[in-house]
Amino acid sequence: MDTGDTAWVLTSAALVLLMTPGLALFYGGMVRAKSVLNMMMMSFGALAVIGVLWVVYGYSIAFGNDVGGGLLGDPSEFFGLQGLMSDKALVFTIPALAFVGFQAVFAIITVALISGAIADRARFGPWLLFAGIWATVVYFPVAHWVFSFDGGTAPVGGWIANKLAAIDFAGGTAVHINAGAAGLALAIVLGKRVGWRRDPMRPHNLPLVMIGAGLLWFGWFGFNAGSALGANSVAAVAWINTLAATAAATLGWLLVEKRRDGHPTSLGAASGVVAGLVAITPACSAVSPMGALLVGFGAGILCALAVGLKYRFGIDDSLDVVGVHLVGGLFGTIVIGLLATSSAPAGVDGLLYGGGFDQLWRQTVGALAVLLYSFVLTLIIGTAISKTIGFRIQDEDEVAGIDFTEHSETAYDFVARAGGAGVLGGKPSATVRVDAEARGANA
Amino acid sequence: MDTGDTAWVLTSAALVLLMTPGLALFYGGMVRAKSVLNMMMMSFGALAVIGVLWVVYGYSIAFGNDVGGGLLGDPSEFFGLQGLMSDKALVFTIPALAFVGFQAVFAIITVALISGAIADRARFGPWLLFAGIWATVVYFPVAHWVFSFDGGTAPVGGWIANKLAAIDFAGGTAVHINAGAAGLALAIVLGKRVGWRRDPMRPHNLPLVMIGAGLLWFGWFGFNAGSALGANSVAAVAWINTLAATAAATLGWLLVEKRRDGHPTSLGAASGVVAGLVAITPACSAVSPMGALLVGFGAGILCALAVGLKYRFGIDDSLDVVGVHLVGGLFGTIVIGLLATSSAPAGVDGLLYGGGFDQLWRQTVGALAVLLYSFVLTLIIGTAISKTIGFRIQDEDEVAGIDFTEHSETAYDFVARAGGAGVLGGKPSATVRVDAEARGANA
Amino acid sequence: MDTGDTAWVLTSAALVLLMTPGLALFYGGMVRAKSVLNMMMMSFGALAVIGVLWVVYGYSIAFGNDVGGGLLGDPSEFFGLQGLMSDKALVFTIPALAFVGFQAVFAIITVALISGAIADRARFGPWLLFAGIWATVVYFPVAHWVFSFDGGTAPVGGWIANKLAAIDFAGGTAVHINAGAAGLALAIVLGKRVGWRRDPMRPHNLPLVMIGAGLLWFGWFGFNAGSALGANSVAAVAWINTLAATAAATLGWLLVEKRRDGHPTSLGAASGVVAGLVAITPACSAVSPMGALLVGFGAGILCALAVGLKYRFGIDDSLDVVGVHLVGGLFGTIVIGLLATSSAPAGVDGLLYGGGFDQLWRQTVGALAVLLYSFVLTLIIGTAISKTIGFRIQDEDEVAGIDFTEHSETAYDFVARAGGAGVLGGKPSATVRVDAEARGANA
Amino acid sequence: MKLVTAVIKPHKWEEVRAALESFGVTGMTVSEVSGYGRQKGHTEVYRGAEYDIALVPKIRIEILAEAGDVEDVAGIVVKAAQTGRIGDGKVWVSPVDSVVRVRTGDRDEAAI
Amino acid sequence: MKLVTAVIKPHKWEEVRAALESFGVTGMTVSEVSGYGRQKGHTEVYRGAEYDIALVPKIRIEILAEAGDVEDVAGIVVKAAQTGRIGDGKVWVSPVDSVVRVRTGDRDEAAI
Amino acid sequence: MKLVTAVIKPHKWEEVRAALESFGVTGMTVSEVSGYGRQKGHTEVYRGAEYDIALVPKIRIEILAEAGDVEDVAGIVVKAAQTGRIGDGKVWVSPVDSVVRVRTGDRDEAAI
Ligand SMILES: Nc1ncnc2c1ncn2[C@@H]1O[C@H](COP(=O)(O)OP(=O)(O)O)[C@@H](O)[C@H]1O
Ligand SMILES: Nc1ncnc2c1ncn2[C@@H]1O[C@H](COP(=O)(O)OP(=O)(O)O)[C@@H](O)[C@H]1O
Ligand SMILES: Nc1ncnc2c1ncn2[C@@H]1O[C@H](COP(=O)(O)OP(=O)(O)O)[C@@H](O)[C@H]1O
Repeated sequence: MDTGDTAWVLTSAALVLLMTPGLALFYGGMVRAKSVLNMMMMSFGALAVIGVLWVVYGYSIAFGNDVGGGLLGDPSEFFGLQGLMSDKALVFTIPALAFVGFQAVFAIITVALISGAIADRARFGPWLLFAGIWATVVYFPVAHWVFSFDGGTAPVGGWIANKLAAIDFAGGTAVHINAGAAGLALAIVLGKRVGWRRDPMRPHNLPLVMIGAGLLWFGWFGFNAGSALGANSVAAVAWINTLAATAAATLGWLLVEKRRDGHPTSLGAASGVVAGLVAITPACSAVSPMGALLVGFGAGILCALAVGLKYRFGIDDSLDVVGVHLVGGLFGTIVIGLLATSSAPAGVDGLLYGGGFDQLWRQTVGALAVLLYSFVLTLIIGTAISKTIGFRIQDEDEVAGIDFTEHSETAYDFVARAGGAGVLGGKPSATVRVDAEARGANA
Repeated sequence: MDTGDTAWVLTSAALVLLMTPGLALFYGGMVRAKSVLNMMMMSFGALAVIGVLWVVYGYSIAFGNDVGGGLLGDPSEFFGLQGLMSDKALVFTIPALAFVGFQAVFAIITVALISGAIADRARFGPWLLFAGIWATVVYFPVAHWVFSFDGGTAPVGGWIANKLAAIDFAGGTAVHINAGAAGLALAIVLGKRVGWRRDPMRPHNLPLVMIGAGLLWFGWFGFNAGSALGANSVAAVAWINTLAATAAATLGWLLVEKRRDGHPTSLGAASGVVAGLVAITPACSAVSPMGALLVGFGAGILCALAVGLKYRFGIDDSLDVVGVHLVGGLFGTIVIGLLATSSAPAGVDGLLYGGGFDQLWRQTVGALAVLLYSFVLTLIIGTAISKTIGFRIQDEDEVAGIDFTEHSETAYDFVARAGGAGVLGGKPSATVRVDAEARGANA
Repeated sequence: MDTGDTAWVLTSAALVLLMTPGLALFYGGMVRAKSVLNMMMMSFGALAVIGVLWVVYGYSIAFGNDVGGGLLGDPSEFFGLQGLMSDKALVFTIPALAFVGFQAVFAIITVALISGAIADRARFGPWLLFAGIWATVVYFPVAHWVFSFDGGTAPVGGWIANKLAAIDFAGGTAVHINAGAAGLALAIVLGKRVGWRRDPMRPHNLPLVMIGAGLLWFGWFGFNAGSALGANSVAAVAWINTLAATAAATLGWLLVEKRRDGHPTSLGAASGVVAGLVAITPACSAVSPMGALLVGFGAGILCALAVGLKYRFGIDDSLDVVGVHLVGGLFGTIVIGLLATSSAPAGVDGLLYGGGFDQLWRQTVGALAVLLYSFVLTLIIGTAISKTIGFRIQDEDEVAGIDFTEHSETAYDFVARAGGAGVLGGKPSATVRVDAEARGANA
Repeated sequence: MKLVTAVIKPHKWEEVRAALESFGVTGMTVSEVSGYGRQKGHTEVYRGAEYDIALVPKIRIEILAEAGDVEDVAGIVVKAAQTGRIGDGKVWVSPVDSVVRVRTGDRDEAAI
Repeated sequence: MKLVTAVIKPHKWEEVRAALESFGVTGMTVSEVSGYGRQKGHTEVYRGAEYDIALVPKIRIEILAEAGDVEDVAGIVVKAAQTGRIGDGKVWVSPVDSVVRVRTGDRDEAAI
Repeated sequence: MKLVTAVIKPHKWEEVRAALESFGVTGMTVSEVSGYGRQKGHTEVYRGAEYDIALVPKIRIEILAEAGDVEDVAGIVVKAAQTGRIGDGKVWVSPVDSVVRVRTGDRDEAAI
């Protein structure tokens, strides 16, 4: 065991954990004030459900020994994380549970990402159910495909990592394409929000979006550089490429806005950061810093253009999970086939570095496999939930605001400021009536 | 010295430092808009006062060589942290000052936690005074009892750690029971807020609560896993148990809400996270990941039920320091006696693992000792301050809002948006009158 | 290579990265609601521009081999960070790119700091241009002077680090005096805001300021303790001194407020934290923890007094970049000449420790050199931009709000709460009109 | 001159505005208010404590109109704002002595 | 028909509402406003710069009532809102030509 | 008694207040409202989608005044609030039957 590597992975795991609350804020600021709490609850809920499942069987499905064709790990092998507390249980140079923790937060954030596609309209219970099923039948297997290397946590790992040998350093396919395709499917299943394209659904709190973007950015250095699973030069390359790509992507996005809309916006800057992060995620070990500038700049431009497509297709992918994560993830995964350089840690040359088409088709196959699998499975799960217990809230509840109807809360009450007792203000004149006895008794 | 261990402890110390601003936000969002600044100032003030005292004599009281019965360290030994800058001064495998820093932020957050019990009504000066006295006569000694192991920073340490051998990995007793009992005492001393149970005192900014919860969660991985004082498998176990417990606790809290109140809430999710964190704090080295799920789930349910008790007892523990920290801390500390497993790093078996009642009574004694000591001492200190310089603001100032009367500020001014010059809005029509000359002169 | 050192520097780099979003929030909360987005965009924009330039040639100018007199590194040596991906490329005990990343975020935050001086009135395009030019001709060279040690990244480094041997552990000169002097110059070039000293320009969101302060504080532990470039006792000393100084500085600032203005404020607490962080930045390896308390306390008092000076001089340094960063940076840099103790890692005795005037004049010369260079160059760059493409927005746009006129956004829309479709509220009655086709086509 | 004041449900604002515009009303002043009446508020729950929220959000519209138009204007608002469910609001007309347009100093009919 | 408008201190709202309800007033429209008058604002300080805050927060209540009830209604509000200290506010009555209930189209007395 | 109501541009508030104060008006009630009229709103863009913002922020001032002062008061507001550009707002006068000062119960002229 190497303490330096362990320190870095434990730190990275904490950084990635922070991304989920960060995402909650990023998403939460983008919706209307009447649905910010629900938006954040979808992320916190994902954390709760996937956190439990990962411990119970998720890790084992993803990283247990392969039980057939590189498609699935053995769910019983590490059931309940048994046997991993020993200081003998290592993954490479770090304690096994450090790796388990690091991978846990990947699973969580992937599920949380999907929620952006269905803002303002999903019942909370069915969302939790969806989260649990989706993680079980989509994320855990796909993580096995992509992240389980032969001889890592088990002798035989997943097909994309080992047989196809597509490069996905930190999850362009398993996380972003996966979540993006699922978001697309779920937006289709749930349908458009009441008043979409008619009512103004502009972000209610852009500083909140910026807080979220800042925390995502910060956490993503754990996501990417932590994926080296050690404190070494690979991690350093991933770190610097992450910075380069996000800087360039922000410029790219703002440039598109300036040309197309007349003004560069703060939402654009935040979105550009995320687009850059998404695209460099699979590629950060495979390109040079100058290559990372290109990857980022390209992703910034591409995603800025892509977010308009939903209007053309009439799909209310509310917070652009497709435009940012699916498009950015595809771009970042496939561009490795072009811009990979053997001087980078991954040691592979892409088309433009004389490596021919070999890596390019591997990347493309890997990307499309995950896209299709996730899209189809999500359609099925989502439809099943819709048709049985129902997935969407009532239209009138949507108009009234999902925060109140699903969670019996409202996000803000700024009025109590100077007056007496929070008397007024959108949500005013509350007469508190606390029946603790009664309630205590029946609880 | 081990650089990996040092890296992890330095990182953890920074993570725990962040918890205090995180707590400020968590608490700040829960009060009314007219007292959010004061709420945050109690945390920032604790940071300032305890930060100074810790350097001057706090560390020495907690970690100096015992001066009698395991109750107190020698205040002169490390007065002003003398002699600890040398690269020869180590605590286990890390520089002594890294350990000093890590423990400093524990002291700070513990004091800050108490402030939740006395929201909206404490004079700021007396609060700072209380913070200083309380840390000196309660926290520093109790930290000695619990965290000072024989042969660690000094030959002889505290009684709970060494003689009683209760397990408290990261501070269930020293931090949470301690702060919870103090909060209870202080809420009694200060009395209820004007209009309590009559006026609506609902959270004014739930997204702020969620930001705070997110940062607390993140920082708590340093709190728990950092308590291993090294980057090793113990830290990894603590890390994964922290994740498992919080996920399960969130589910537990939301379940209670769903059954009892009809809806799972975002405040409930945030509270569940914190309840889980509190309960797993002492236990994270002693239980298995499956055990951690139980600890968390139990804490989530228990604390969700406990927060209603204050209405029954008529004690205005405003932000549920008792319901969450005292109850959660007790549960987490005592449950070790049941769920500890010798396969976990602490190496002890609890009742349910065939270890008998031995550990259970040790845990119980440790927990009650800290509870009683903290409660009684806090009653005395609080009453003394109340009777002498006074602890509470005037009722009319409470109605007008403590932010303005204690800090001459108001938290928000959203109006200047589109108009001219911040003309209006709750706090409007300000004619700035800056007498810098005059003020400069007399300063 | 040492994995522990690498883990700590990678972590620290991420922490410092977070400081720029943190600063965006800290600054953003302090302006009026109609310019918060622009304020944040100046930080995000700095991140984008400097992130790209650093990769392309900035690092090389700062850390390439000296090309004359200790003034400038060779821009071609590490152009595009060539040759640094290899696991053989080390800086001391860490991968070269870890060092590159750590220094990158220093460059970024320094530029972002300047923006506080010109709140509410700078055109966004010219700001980005200024950022790029200023970094190129001011920051990159000054970083070379101060941070490039002979035999570190190159045989010959900068004049302040090597010839003058002034102590600046983490950037009191290169970052704070540099940014502070630039802020002063730019505030003069751009002139006062419309209505300055007449209209109330009070902070629109103090909780946002506190979030920012919290994140800055957290990140600053990476800034200071990370500057040890390893996980060792030097880092631990820097860590603890950073805590000590900020605690004392907060008390100092609040004391001044209490005496002068009658009340300690939350903005004062946040400002005190930052003042302490600024002052201890250069000194944290040179003073003892008790010395750090003095440095912090002095900085808190001094900066609290200094922020009033702008009214006396009639310079609209809007967010007190001078009062906090220039004054705090000067104090912290020069006080080393008094309070340095050879028992601290820097191993130098200041005047009060019997070291005579030697270090004092070195500190003073270093500080003044950076101050003058930055002030003059910034005046020139700023004036050039002003006279050519123009730097300031129209007065009427300033009154209408720069967020809308420069970015076509508004920060908040709290109204959609309970009603139908975000109908009203400062920014109301939006009829969304999404011409995606048209726009898609011409894009 | 008359002043027509309408208190309506927030989500009806867009329809009311559009209806008034087709009729030729080009100016009005709008504010957010809270209503108290037959339509009951609702209950929120925070950490197990229930809060009755008695007031419901409403939009208040003020329209200065010539006396002759007043019946029409009020009628249009009523029609556009109606959902038939409790809480639809009120429209009332009150007398105005005089009106001035600030920009020009034009008075009464010429001012609106 | 008459309109009673009251501008009161915010923390008196609950008492006023309760008093009106016992009298039988079941509807009203409420808004947040700022008052300027004898009651002076206050001073806030940010980084040593003082800001005079001239306006004080008030609650504005509008009650449509039958002409015969108006004196009673105004009296009830005055009584419930009174603290005896400067800044208690004003209550005024103004004429209303007609009232319509949006939901039903009921007019005047039937509308309130 | 009369009520003067003015809807003006927000950044004119300070001037209007000062002008009224010199005339001797010491009390008024102020609120934030949104205006709809000749002055057009603007367009915002979020992720490439345009939003037309139709309403513009305004300040609404209510001044209770003796009938004899009303013309002067209205005139003062008009003068102080005028910029000459579209959107300057309206000032209107309406009748008031009675006014009470809550603190004292003083009525009408004595109440303001
Ligand atoms: N007497 C009144 N005076 C002023 N406003 C009233 C009065 N009665 C009702 N309102 C307003 O009209 C709104 C709708 O009234 P409500 O009684 O709930 O339903 P409805 O008008 O459909 O019977 C209320 O929310 C309130 O704003
Ligand atoms: N002439 C007026 N016109 C309209 N509102 C007024 C007038 N004078 C006072 N007010 C309102 O009444 C409130 C209380 O008035 P103030 O003069 O402060 O105290 P008091 O009424 O007790 O003498 C003010 O804040 C303002 O909202
Ligand atoms: N008929 C009306 N009734 C009530 N308020 C009106 C009316 N017409 C205009 N207003 C108010 O006056 C403001 C200015 O009117 P507008 O038509 O934009 O400019 P102007 O008065 O300069 O011609 C509007 O924003 C609105 O608040």
